[in-house]
Amino acid sequence: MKKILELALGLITSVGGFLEIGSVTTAMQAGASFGYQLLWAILLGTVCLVFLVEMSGRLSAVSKHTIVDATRERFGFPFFFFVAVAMTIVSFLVLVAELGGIGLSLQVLTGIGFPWWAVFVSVAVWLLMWKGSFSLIENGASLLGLVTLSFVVAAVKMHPDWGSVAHGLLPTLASDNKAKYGFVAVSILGASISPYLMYFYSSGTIEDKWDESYIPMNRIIAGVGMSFGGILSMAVLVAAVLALQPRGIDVQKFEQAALLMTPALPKWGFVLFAFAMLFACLGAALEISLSIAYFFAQGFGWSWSEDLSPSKDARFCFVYTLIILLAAIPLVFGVDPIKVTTMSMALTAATLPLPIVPFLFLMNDPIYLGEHRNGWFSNSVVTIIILISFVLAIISIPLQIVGG
Amino acid sequence: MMELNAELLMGRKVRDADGKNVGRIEEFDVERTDNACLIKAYLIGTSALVDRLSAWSLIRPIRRSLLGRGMSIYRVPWDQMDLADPEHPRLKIRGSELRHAK
Amino acid sequence: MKLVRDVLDKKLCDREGCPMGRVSGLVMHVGEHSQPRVTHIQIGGTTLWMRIHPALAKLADTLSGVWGPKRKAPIRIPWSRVESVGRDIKLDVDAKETGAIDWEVWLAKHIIERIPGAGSEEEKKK
Amino acid sequence: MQLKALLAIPVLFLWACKQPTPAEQLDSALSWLATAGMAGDAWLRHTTPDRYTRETLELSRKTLEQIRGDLLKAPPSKVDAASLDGALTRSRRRIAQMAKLVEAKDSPAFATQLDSLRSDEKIVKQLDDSANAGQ
Repeated sequence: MKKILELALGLITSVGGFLEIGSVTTAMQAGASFGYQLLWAILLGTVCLVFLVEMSGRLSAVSKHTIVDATRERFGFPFFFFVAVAMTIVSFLVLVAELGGIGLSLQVLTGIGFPWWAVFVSVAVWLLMWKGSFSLIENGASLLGLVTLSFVVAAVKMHPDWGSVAHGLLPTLASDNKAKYGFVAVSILGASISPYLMYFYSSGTIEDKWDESYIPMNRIIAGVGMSFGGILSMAVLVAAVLALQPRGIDVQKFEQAALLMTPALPKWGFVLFAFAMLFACLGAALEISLSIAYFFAQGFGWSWSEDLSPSKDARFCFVYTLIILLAAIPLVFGVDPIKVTTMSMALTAATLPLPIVPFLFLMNDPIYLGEHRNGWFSNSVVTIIILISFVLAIISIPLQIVGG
Repeated sequence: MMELNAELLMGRKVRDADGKNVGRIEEFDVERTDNACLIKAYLIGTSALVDRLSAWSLIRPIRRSLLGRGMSIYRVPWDQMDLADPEHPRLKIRGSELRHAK
Repeated sequence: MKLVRDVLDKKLCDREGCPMGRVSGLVMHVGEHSQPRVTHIQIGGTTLWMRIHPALAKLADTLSGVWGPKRKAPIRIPWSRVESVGRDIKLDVDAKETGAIDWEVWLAKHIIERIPGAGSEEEKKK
Repeated sequence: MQLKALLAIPVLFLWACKQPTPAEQLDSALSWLATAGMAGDAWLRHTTPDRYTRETLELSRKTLEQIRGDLLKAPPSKVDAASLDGALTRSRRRIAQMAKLVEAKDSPAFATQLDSLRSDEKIVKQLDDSANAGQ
């Protein structure tokens, strides 16, 4: 009975916590510029994420080590440090984007510009982490995040052409504007396969004290939960195809994005969009700041847990306090969060091999996983994901220059 | 008596008595006694690295299908290694006298 | 047992189970004719940066003199204090006395506990 | 090696902030005209707050102004620069007018302006189409 409840909660968490500013803006840009054509990128990204998340959970449940613990132990300090530098830069940019997303949502709701909100937002996020417990952050934020389900309602209400939707799930090449098409595809993959999510999930497995008996549950949460999350992303894309593409609107600013649901849900569309973005970005901001703190604490062997009082894990709390305050600075100066998002998605894609390659080794380690090691199928999948990540890493920066 | 840092020794190139390159030190085979940790042997070569990463179950099938032969792994007992110059570890024996560990 | 795979970079816990960093370095004694042995575990700071580049170690050394708890020599724990080598390495020491959690204590005292709601020791006593 | 590659990233990003081509500018102008139209529609249906509508119209106006300036300096080939400039100037004024009408909560007048904005948008669209057809 307890497990069923945990399962339900886990599913809600992965659905409610799936969308963030990166996945929403990239999906909207894709829909507004290329119709249903780029649905396959979301599908591919989601499938990769499902496997990676399942493995993160399995590794931690069986070995009681998080990915970061295991990476440091197996690959040594120099490699860990290199990954840490890259992940910190990327995660910091994503955090700026998410805090900015909260600010922008408040801006369209109240009319007060997001730079004015920046300090308030970052203090509020910090306060939630300072006082809140892990389950409050994980479940509370995701429950609110369920507002994002309204994207599905909006998409369905506009009666998409299901044939074209199905056709879009198959990869095709763009007929014109190839550079931009490629860039948006890479950004979508960068937004879907987010390393911070794997670090967060793996740490959550330890925070929630999972063991081997949770392996089936982990599989369902990763598989079903993340798939539903992917459907949310697809719904955003579909809604953008129907609401923005015919009008010729290309999403460059949040003000344009805010109109997404007004044709489908005349009465509530605008407010729902603002709240959906507010909660989605809030959840993501919490997860990212925690992930960065987890990353350092685990990598250097400090004590860490969101459930401890701050004086018991001072270094852990210091890391997230510092990073949240720093992230507010560019926003106060009015740096456009949408631009930061686009840049951070490309950077995520460019650094993707760093967090993913160690996976192949860790998931085959008999000392950590014993009989729960990857089989040939999972190994083939990881190998394919690694290949994809290298392709993304190589093409993302040139594409940013040509098509971004 | 000389004090060394094992983690810095790791990855150093080793030459044999004739000055020929044998590979890098990747791992240390140790034995725990009651209150000491004795180094039995130095493991040298690519396979030692695989050993260190605990990646045999991943690498073995690939190696079998691609290479069809073993990669070098040398096990140098402690008394055959000369660490007088830690920057340039040397074997006291010839490369041809080395024993493969696996 | 393998030194790099099973010991280096493993998490260290004191006798109360308090995390005290990871194994940053391993000091070994090499004699002309005696069997070499690992004598100490080193923790943190300079030892760690040394593994990437000596210049970084020097930089870390300089910086630590400017800010934070002052400490000169790297922390060394004799191997005889190693209780067990498993998932983590358990040591028969008190984390606070070794100096391994100096930074933790320093940050808690100077920054974290000055922020309201940190749940400091004094609050607990009340 | 990898470290150098990492250092190259910020440099590349700076390089990435390149100037858009005139054709892209024209697309962008259309996108912002449509944004103003869509925001106007939503406001007429009482679904968006006044402040947001005003800010969005203002943002559209500013962006269009900037695009118009850029297009004057480097007009897209095979486009009647005079009529493009005319349409952009007119719509920019209309959007400014609309923002004022939001403040006055004058829906009927707003609707008239919105209709005229739509016809200006059509002109720009036709110019864009003819430019694309000519290529």
